[in-house]
Amino acid sequence: MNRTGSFFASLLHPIVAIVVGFLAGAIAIAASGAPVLETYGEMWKGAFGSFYFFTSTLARATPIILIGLGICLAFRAGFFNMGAEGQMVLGAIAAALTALYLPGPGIVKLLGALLAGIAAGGIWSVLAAWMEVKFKIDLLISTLLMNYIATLFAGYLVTEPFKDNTGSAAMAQSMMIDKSAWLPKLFHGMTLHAGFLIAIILVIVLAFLFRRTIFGYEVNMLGQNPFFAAYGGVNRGKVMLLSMFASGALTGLAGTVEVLGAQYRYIDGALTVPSYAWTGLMATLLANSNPVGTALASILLAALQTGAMGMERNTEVPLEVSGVIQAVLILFVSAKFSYAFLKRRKERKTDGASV
Amino acid sequence: ADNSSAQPAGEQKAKKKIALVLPEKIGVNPFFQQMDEGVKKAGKDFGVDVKTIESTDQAAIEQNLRAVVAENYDLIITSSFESEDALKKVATENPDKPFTIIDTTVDLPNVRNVVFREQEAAYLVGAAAGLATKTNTVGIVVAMDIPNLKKWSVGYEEGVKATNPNAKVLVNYVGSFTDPAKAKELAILQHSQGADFINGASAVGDLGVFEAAKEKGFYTSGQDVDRTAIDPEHIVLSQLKGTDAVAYDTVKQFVEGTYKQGTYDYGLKEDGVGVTYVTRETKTPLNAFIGEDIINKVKAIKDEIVSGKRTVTNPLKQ
Amino acid sequence: MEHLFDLSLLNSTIRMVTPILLAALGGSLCARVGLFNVGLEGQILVGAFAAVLGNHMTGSVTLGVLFAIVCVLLFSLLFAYLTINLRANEIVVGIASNFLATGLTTYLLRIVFDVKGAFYDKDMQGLPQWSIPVLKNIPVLGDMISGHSPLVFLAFILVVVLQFFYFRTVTGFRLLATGESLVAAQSMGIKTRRMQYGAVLVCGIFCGLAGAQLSLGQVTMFSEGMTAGRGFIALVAMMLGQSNPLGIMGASLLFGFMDAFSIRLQGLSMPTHFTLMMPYVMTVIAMFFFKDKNLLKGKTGASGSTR
Amino acid sequence: MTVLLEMDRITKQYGTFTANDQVSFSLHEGEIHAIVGENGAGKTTLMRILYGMEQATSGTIRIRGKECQFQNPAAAIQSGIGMVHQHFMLFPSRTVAENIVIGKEPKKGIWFDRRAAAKAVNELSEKYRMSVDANKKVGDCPVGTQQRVEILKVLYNGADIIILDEPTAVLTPLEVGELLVTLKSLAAQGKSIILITHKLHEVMEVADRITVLRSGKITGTMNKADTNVEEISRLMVGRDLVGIKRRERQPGKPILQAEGLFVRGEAGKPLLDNVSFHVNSGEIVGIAGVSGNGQSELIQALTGLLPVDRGTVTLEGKNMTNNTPRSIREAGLAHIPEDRYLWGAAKNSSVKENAMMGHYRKPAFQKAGFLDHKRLNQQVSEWVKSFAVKTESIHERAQNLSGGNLQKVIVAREIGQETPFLIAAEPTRGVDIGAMEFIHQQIMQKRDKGEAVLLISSELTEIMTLSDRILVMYEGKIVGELDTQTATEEEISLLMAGGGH
Ligand SMILES: Nc1ncnc2c1ncn2[C@@H]1O[C@H](COP(=O)(O)OP(=O)(O)OP(=O)(O)O)[C@@H](O)[C@H]1O
Ligand SMILES: Nc1ncnc2c1ncn2[C@@H]1O[C@H](COP(=O)(O)OP(=O)(O)OP(=O)(O)O)[C@@H](O)[C@H]1O
Ligand SMILES: [Mg+2]
Ligand SMILES: [Mg+2]
Repeated sequence: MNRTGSFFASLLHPIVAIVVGFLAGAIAIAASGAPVLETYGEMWKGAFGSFYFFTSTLARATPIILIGLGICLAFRAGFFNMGAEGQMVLGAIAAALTALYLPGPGIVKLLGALLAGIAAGGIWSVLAAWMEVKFKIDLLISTLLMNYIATLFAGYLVTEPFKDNTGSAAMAQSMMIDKSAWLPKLFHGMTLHAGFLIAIILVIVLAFLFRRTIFGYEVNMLGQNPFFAAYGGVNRGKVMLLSMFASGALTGLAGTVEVLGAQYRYIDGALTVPSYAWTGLMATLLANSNPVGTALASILLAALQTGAMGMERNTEVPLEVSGVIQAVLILFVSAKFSYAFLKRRKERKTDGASV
Repeated sequence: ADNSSAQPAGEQKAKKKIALVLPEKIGVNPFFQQMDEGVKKAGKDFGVDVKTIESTDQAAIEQNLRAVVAENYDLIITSSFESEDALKKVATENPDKPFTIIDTTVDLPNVRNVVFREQEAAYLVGAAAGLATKTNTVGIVVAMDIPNLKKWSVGYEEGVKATNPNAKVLVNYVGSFTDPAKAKELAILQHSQGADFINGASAVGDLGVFEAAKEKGFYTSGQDVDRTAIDPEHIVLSQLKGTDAVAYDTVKQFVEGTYKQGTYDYGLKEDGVGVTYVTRETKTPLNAFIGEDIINKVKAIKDEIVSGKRTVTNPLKQ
Repeated sequence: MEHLFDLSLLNSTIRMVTPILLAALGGSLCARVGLFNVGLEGQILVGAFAAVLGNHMTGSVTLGVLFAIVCVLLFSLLFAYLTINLRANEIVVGIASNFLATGLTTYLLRIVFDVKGAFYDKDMQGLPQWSIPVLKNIPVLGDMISGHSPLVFLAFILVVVLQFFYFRTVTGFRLLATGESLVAAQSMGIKTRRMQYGAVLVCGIFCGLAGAQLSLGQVTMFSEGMTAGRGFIALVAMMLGQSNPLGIMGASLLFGFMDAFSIRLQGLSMPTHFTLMMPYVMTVIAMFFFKDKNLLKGKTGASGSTR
Repeated sequence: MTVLLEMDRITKQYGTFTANDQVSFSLHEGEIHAIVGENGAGKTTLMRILYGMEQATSGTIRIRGKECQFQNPAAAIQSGIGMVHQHFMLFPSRTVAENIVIGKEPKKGIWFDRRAAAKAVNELSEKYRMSVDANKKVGDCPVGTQQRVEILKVLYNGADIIILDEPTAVLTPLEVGELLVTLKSLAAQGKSIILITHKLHEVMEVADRITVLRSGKITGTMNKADTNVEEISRLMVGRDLVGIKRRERQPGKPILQAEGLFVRGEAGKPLLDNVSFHVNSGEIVGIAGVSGNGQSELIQALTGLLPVDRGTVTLEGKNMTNNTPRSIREAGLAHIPEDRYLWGAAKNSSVKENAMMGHYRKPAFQKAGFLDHKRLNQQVSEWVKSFAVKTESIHERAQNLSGGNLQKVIVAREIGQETPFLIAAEPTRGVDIGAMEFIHQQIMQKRDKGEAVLLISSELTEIMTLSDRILVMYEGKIVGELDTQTATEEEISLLMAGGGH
């Protein structure tokens, strides 16, 4: 097959998958007794139907993009970082507390909080990397476990020492950050905040980093074959720790911008309940660790969520069904559908798989 | 204070639309379920369109609130502390739109607040437990160690100590709202440590506590609605919270034009919270473990609270 | 506190650990053929739901358990087809199937039982509680292992069965070989796809059992999200135990005991958050002592080629 | 002679690239049929098709006159075909016996009868006189033994047709000798053997017939008796080989000095034991030795990949002991690694990404940490051209390159470092004779420019052709130093076998 052919083939894959996914979703909708097209229409409206909904989708995508980028960086370097949740939460709590207790004008608080969030996520992540490099402790397990530790620790902080006693005091949450330290909203009356711009800038930075810089090249090679990288003079330990720090820093930043741009305080569970970390992980994997692809996949996944909310608001389809439809769509997007169709006994099999 | 509710012209043209925006999925939470039922029932009784919207997570609350404002619902009811921040923003930006928030206060002119003093009812359950225990040990299984649930656990402990200063109160946390298996094990453990009455305050975990009671033969109590019917032999009390009535009334007043802003505080006195047998009758016969005597004593305590002679600490205002 | 451990705590630990152990054993099968199954959580949840549903429909606990197995088998077939045939990324499929399980069970809870949140029927019979005649009279051990559901015993038997399967049988040998090098196994004519399917499906059976133990053994009800993260703990136990059945049992028990220990500590002055943290912290510490010897192996996988 | 196997007009296309073009090939019963050809000529591809690992675009395969189509290796094995791959297909954590019997295990009911497996393997190894330790882990066996395991595996499966893809590339001369004897005896016992190799003297020693492939096409099939090395190489390369010219040696000051290097081993025995030597500018020092006697560790110690416990490494007068690989490289070292897939390449990355390793930090290719892709592309394309690397583009995945072509990329990269010191470990492993000559010329040129080369090779001939001085390693020690002018192969072999003392 020639190059243009394989280009179309690679395009066909997600398209076929999405079509099949929507068909499966249609069955779920029909089973719940709702009109399929109308329901999908509401879903579309909920995600992109108006400027407000469109920006809401982007707002929801913001932490997912940042987490996706963080995980993508770790993957590229050959680390299976499953600790995005813990890193995000620690970033969020660090940012919230810094913004609350750092003296000085708003801008100082804001910058301090951003730095604190980045540092907290990065350090937590680098701790896992360090344990792997130094003690050969599998990063996959340690990061998974460290998620629980981080969320419980953050939960403790806002239940005991830094609890918000100003309002009803019924929630495990920090006090509200002073308005001067908020990340500005991009449009009046909409939830989209400057964190989205940060995320988009970082998408570009990362794409550029991987393509054009020494560091990006070293990260890639380290991930592809650490022995080769070491042989070629890549400072393995340093690039490892640096990339894991950056990975955690990005996920920490995800939590940070949620705090500074959306919630204005740390609320226990507000970042874990929406499964941002898992969604970000999926986005990265769907995009094969490509930064721009990760951003697009994040927006797609966020749109599925906001779309489902719209579907629930405006149709009789219950929330449970929209959950099912979401999951089904993701499953089929993930499947290499067209790939299987096209391949069919043909010779396009790649080396490893055909053997 | 409010006049947007009295619009006789509008009544003719179109049915009123009322939205209930819940901060979470209804899921295992009877509290949200009651609210949903209360609003739906009122919708039917008074001929208004009601729509319940469950939010999947914190970030969704604000979006849902904004969406229902945009879709021009006449009254928007929401609930709980999780919605506080979002409601503050949305209500400030839409000063002409009436809102109600149940279970917490948002200090804005267009928001009606409804709050409950659950600790008072918990105190009564504790008082009964303190009186009834034969082993001088009672327990409570709490879903999570979060401030809000202190209303249940602290009130309960206070009640126990009030009637039985020597009694030991065991407190364990499940760490989740949705883990009946662990809640059950915790109850079994408390029982093995001598507790003969264990209060369930672990959301759906309570069902696990009930099972443990049935298996091991101790006594227990449930939350929010009357649970005694499930297993009268072991579930001997229930702590009640009239969310459904509050939700129902809110809709009713809105339709009838008597709706007012302000803060409505429901405790024992207002009959917004209560305990079976003490403040409300139930079809289930009273278990001998509690007995008439104790109920009478607890009723007396209730009267003291109502009259203000006895105060129950609000653990959130310490 | 008088005694931080007592018999009832140990007894409860064994019960609590069972779903985790079963799922971890199932997960090890997948890991052994090179598929990292993060969908255990969802599979247990489907199992838990199906067990209650089957029991409710037929009035028989046994049929309930069988129904759970069948349903999770079907559910894991989806995982198998997507990852093996369509070569979708197994982690994405795992996560999405967790979401799907949550959605499906809550949806069906509404459709079938017309309830939200939880289904509880006080007349429903759970799994019986067995005590083994001779063993139950042994002083300490007897108390620990008495009064458990048959699935608890089965789980521990399966540890041994799986240990023999992996290291003594021909099929087990081929399965491990498939996981060690898919290419080499294929080149020797091993039907690797069949191996992978087998592993995923048997993992489904194990998760079905885990779910049934959760919803019919530990309690007798189903509630939304009642797995409460057990699938992920199973994943950790599986990795810590290096996919060895005995190791997995050790890891699960370690976790269980730490969990039990933390419950005891709740009575003391330590904040709850820290006691809840304990099992995880201890597991991290345990990793310093039980290292995965094969850790670097995966990373050398970069080398080698057929050319 | 009966024709056992026929491959008829086999064509294989990868996209627009034709790897095999109307290739027809036949194999007689009991013959050893050698296939030779340049790197990337399509030898491996043809064999992968025969073994069911790939499907031909067109063409047919017949065995004993019956048309066959192999969808997978299992089907090929069924039909009596066995293949020993260029890179071994073994399970390192499993025993020799387990590796051999997999797919056809002796069993008792459902149980794997490991004792019977060991017995069967021992019998087999006796029958074909290939000694292996059935219960040893394959990962712990030397390469030669792993090779034998691969062959025994094929024999165990009862193959009549045995394909060996460059089986000698990784063997020591001694092992090569043993293997060739084995092959002959297998043929004598009625097995038919297809042997792919780049070493024409091996071909001349064992083959009955020889097929030459060039750019995916057959350029000739002949009987050994009717041909000679020159003719074959001309058919392969399309030109005559010129041989290497050796100029008078101009040794200068020492570039690399190793002093008393010592590396502790796991079980008491040191991996490197007091190794001292030096390499002067303008000379090539060869290290001979049976693999596994410390050569790999020596390379790693010199390049900073393995810390030494004692001793010093000095490069151009600077002490580089236990420095990072990067600082050592920057101080003037280039390194062709012995295992191209482990150390030398990232197989899923592009040719370009592989070729730029070690270069990307040079001011020519980057500014302030930003890569200059234009320059890099230019440079890599140039190497691809000058080393005649067969690849569709420099963005092709390294994995898709034939083994020899990837080796050329690595050699080009390292020669291109233009450092005063080069470690060349098995620099021509798996490359064709034309390329080998070219690489030898490059190494020689380096020496003639007054740079220093340390050559490690298991090919004695390679050591003898290139080196000025020869060091012999045995059990982590240097057991002898010889001058190439005066040394004989026998002398070296004796030292290599530990017979020096
Ligand atoms: N999957 C693939 N996609 C594209 N090209 C391929 C693929 N596999 C092999 N090729 C090309 O096919 C050609 C033949 O490769 P093959 O491995 O058969 O060569 P070879 O004769 O065995 O060489 P060597 O002597 O170096 O091992 C090479 O040029 C290689 O780049
Ligand atoms: N020649 C150069 N001119 C300008 N900037 C450079 C140059 N080389 C590198 N840099 C920039 O400086 C950064 C640090 O360079 P350096 O060579 O010290 O690498 P490093 O990653 O710090 O490695 P190490 O700490 O091991 O020396 C690089 O990542 C790059 O951005
Ligand atoms: Mg530097
Ligand atoms: Mg080849």
